[in-house]
Amino acid sequence: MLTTLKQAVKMIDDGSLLCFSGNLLYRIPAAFARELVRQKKRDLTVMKTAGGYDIDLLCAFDCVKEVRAGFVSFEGFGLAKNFRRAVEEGRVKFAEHTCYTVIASLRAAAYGIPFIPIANISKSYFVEERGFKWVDDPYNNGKVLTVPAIKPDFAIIHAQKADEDGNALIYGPWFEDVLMCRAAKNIIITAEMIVPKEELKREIDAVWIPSYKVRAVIEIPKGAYPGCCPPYYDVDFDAIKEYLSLDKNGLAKHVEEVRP
Amino acid sequence: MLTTLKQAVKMIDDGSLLCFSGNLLYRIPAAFARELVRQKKRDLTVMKTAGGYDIDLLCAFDCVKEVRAGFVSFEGFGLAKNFRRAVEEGRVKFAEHTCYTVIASLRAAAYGIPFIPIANISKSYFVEERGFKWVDDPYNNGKVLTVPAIKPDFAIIHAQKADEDGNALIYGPWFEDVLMCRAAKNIIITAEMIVPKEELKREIDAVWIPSYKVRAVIEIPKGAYPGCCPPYYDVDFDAIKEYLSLDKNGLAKHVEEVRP
Amino acid sequence: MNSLERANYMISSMAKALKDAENVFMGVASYLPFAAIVLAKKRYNPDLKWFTILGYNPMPKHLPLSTVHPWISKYCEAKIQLGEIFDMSARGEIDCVFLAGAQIDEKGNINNSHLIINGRRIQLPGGAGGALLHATAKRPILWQGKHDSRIFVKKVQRITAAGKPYKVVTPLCVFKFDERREKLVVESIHPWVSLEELQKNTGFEVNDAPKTEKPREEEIAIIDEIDPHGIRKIELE
Amino acid sequence: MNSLERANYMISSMAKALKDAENVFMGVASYLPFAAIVLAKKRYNPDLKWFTILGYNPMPKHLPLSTVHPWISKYCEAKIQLGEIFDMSARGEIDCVFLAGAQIDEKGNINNSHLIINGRRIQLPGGAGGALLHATAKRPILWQGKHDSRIFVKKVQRITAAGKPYKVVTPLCVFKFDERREKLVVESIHPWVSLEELQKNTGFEVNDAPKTEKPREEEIAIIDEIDPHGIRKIELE
Repeated sequence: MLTTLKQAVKMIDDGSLLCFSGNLLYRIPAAFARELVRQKKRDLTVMKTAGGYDIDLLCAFDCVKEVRAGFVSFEGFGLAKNFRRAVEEGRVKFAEHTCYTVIASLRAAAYGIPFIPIANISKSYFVEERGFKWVDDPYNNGKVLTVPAIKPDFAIIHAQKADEDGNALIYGPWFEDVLMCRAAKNIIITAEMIVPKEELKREIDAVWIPSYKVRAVIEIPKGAYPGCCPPYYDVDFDAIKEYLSLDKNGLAKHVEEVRP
Repeated sequence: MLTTLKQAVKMIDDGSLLCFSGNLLYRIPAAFARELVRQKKRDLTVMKTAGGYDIDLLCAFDCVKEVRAGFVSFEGFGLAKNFRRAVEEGRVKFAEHTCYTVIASLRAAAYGIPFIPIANISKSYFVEERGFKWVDDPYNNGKVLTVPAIKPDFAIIHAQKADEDGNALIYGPWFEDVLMCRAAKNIIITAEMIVPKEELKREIDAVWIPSYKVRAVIEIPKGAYPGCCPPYYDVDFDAIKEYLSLDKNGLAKHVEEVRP
Repeated sequence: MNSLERANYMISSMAKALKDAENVFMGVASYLPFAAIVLAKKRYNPDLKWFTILGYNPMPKHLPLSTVHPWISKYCEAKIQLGEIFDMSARGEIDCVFLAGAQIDEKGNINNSHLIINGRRIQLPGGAGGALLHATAKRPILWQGKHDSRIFVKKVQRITAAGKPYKVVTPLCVFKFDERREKLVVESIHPWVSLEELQKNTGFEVNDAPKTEKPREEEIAIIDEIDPHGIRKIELE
Repeated sequence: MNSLERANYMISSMAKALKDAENVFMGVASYLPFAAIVLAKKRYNPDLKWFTILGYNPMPKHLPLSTVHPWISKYCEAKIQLGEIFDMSARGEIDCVFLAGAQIDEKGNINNSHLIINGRRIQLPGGAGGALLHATAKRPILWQGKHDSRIFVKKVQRITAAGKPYKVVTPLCVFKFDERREKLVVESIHPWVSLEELQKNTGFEVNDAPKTEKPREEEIAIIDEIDPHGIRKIELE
């Protein structure tokens, strides 16, 4: 199961539906996203509650045909300009969700059920655009809004630690990572460090990703750079600012030079 | 929030719907159950995937009017004879579920939705008895079975550690404990040890019960006895065997003498 | 044939049924499945992934007195919640699951709920997760440590769990499910059992079948290693 | 009045809105709410429970450059997933939530999705969790670091999130929601702003109102302590 980043990214077919770990600039699979760009993947759909560098980069290189998300931004550092431009120019479809409906769709997929009721968000414009439907509540005679299950082809998770089979440990917030692993057909783990099984077991209470659907495990120190992966490193704020200033040539250089 | 077992049990009104932590003889709120008996609570409904000593004891003393569960037993040690007798004599209604539908009902309550679709278990006799209903899948035109939300009044959790506000840590398997805390209106924590906040924070990755709905926190070393609470103590197999041999007088002595 | 030897036949038969399984789940009160999974991992299917209600892929040293014994979770490779295992099955990700039946009928239905005898209700412990797992796992394996005509019946009084069992393993025989006739048929009869005896103890018609293969010495050695004190006998006595 | 001083007025107003809240949630890119919650806990509501996407009840030393900065999770008292916070709101357990709006209209609707200007789509970052939170939290508090008539409009072009805001805090005023008329009304006007100026910068009709109370010295001391480098200015510049 232990493999190289190059080999792992080769598993991703054009047109796949991917979910990425983390949130904004937090524990994102950044190295994996750069390799997706280098391998010129096309027509990907990326689903995430709140994307940043990962989604923006893929939009800059036309790897993505659709983004399903609640939020794509660099927070205080500025807008996700490559995402923005790609959407405005019609090269990428932004299928807007609220973070909540991304989660609800993943839950339905994780539970093996075709849809799940949600709290009433019916006045939001995207409810109609996404085609979310009402059903009769069979117990209380009211109407309830629902979202359909969305099953990712791959969950791409950057974790702090994993063993060689792909059992993986996350310190700190999970965001939707454990949920997307349950929902996905396949999992790829990039980890700050691969540790012996016995060592991982000593921290069992943080090991919530079992290896059974993990198709590849890759040790990538600083795999979330320029994002953070606590407790090992913080966001590289200067690198983010620099990234946001890059033009097309600069971006091409960025994905080649920032390794892995 | 820190209080005594006696005061905490006083919060429970007759007729309440309770969920208990753990599974069979594992991390059960046994001391809490004994105090429910001592305070002669009546008409409780208890919901759990798999109950053992906790449910059996409450059935022995007519504290319970209804048990919603998938399984009630002492596993290899024998049948839950007091539960069994109470059901057979009609003193307790056993509203049989499968463990899965207990979980699904708690999920719906946790998500604030009135019902949730489930996988097809339609041939099981209790589907009709429980009144589980079908709905039309609005996305794929099939029929889907559902269960309604069930919202416990109290989740009673025996945890390894808690701070004085009731933030609580569980080592090892959660069973449905975190889910029932999300679903419940109120939470009571009994913990093997109350530790300073700073100490609990150092183990943040195992602290999944925030204090905000916790109405009482009680330090009860051996609070799961005669069940287990790893890593501190194993099941007391001899005490379980003895419990299962007790007649009415023996049981009365048991709840008085086993403290807390 | 003493109960330990009969248990070994059952365990060996159950282990062989796991030969090409990817993911297996075992619930509470499952001593024979526990031993069978360990045996399968050591002898037939080293890549078998083992799901328990205490966690993923335990490597326990011994068969515990309880299959929710704390030491199982200590030896696990990852955490997973019980509800998430049901979800796996609902998603079609569980190959084999071991389910016990207080009553098992010709159609493969299980009753773990209650019996009505002379109008009186006899309460059983309940079917635990069986209803979902039997209906959704790819190859449910049923087992029962006792085999008589009150347990193996033409039709269960209550259906706690319905599904198509891949195998049904008992101290007398191994059944498989005949898809065409939609009923259990005998796949093998244990060597100490005659067809007549099997029929006498079974509430539906049984067919003759080859003798069950004897567990090899090395299988028995593995079983004895995981269960040196013979806890597995509990289920047959 | 420089941007730091204007930020302090906003923070103080937001903190006062939390006086009787039990549970408050704050999302990403929320510098002013972050400072307001710290201020409220220190001065108005010590029992306030603070939910963030990184965990429960942080006690951070400083306002971070990102409201998903790792150090927030380090100071939390318990873990909780983002989805579970939405569930809390759906269950009616969230009192106050802070929501930003790129466009906010008279009815309290928010647009964070996109603008159509001369037929051209201007993509915004999206509404994050706002749709659910605005619709289900008991008292959503909206804020916006800029106040002009392109932001405060009669009717948003797209409704990203709808709900009844408890307050809307801006660098010019504080709105509250008038339940009877189902629209925003001005509750207080910041002292450096005239009614005329407020009207000029607002795309719907505004009313006169008392001056916003000046933040006390001790409030400013608390705000300066949590944000010594003035990160809070970002939102107003």
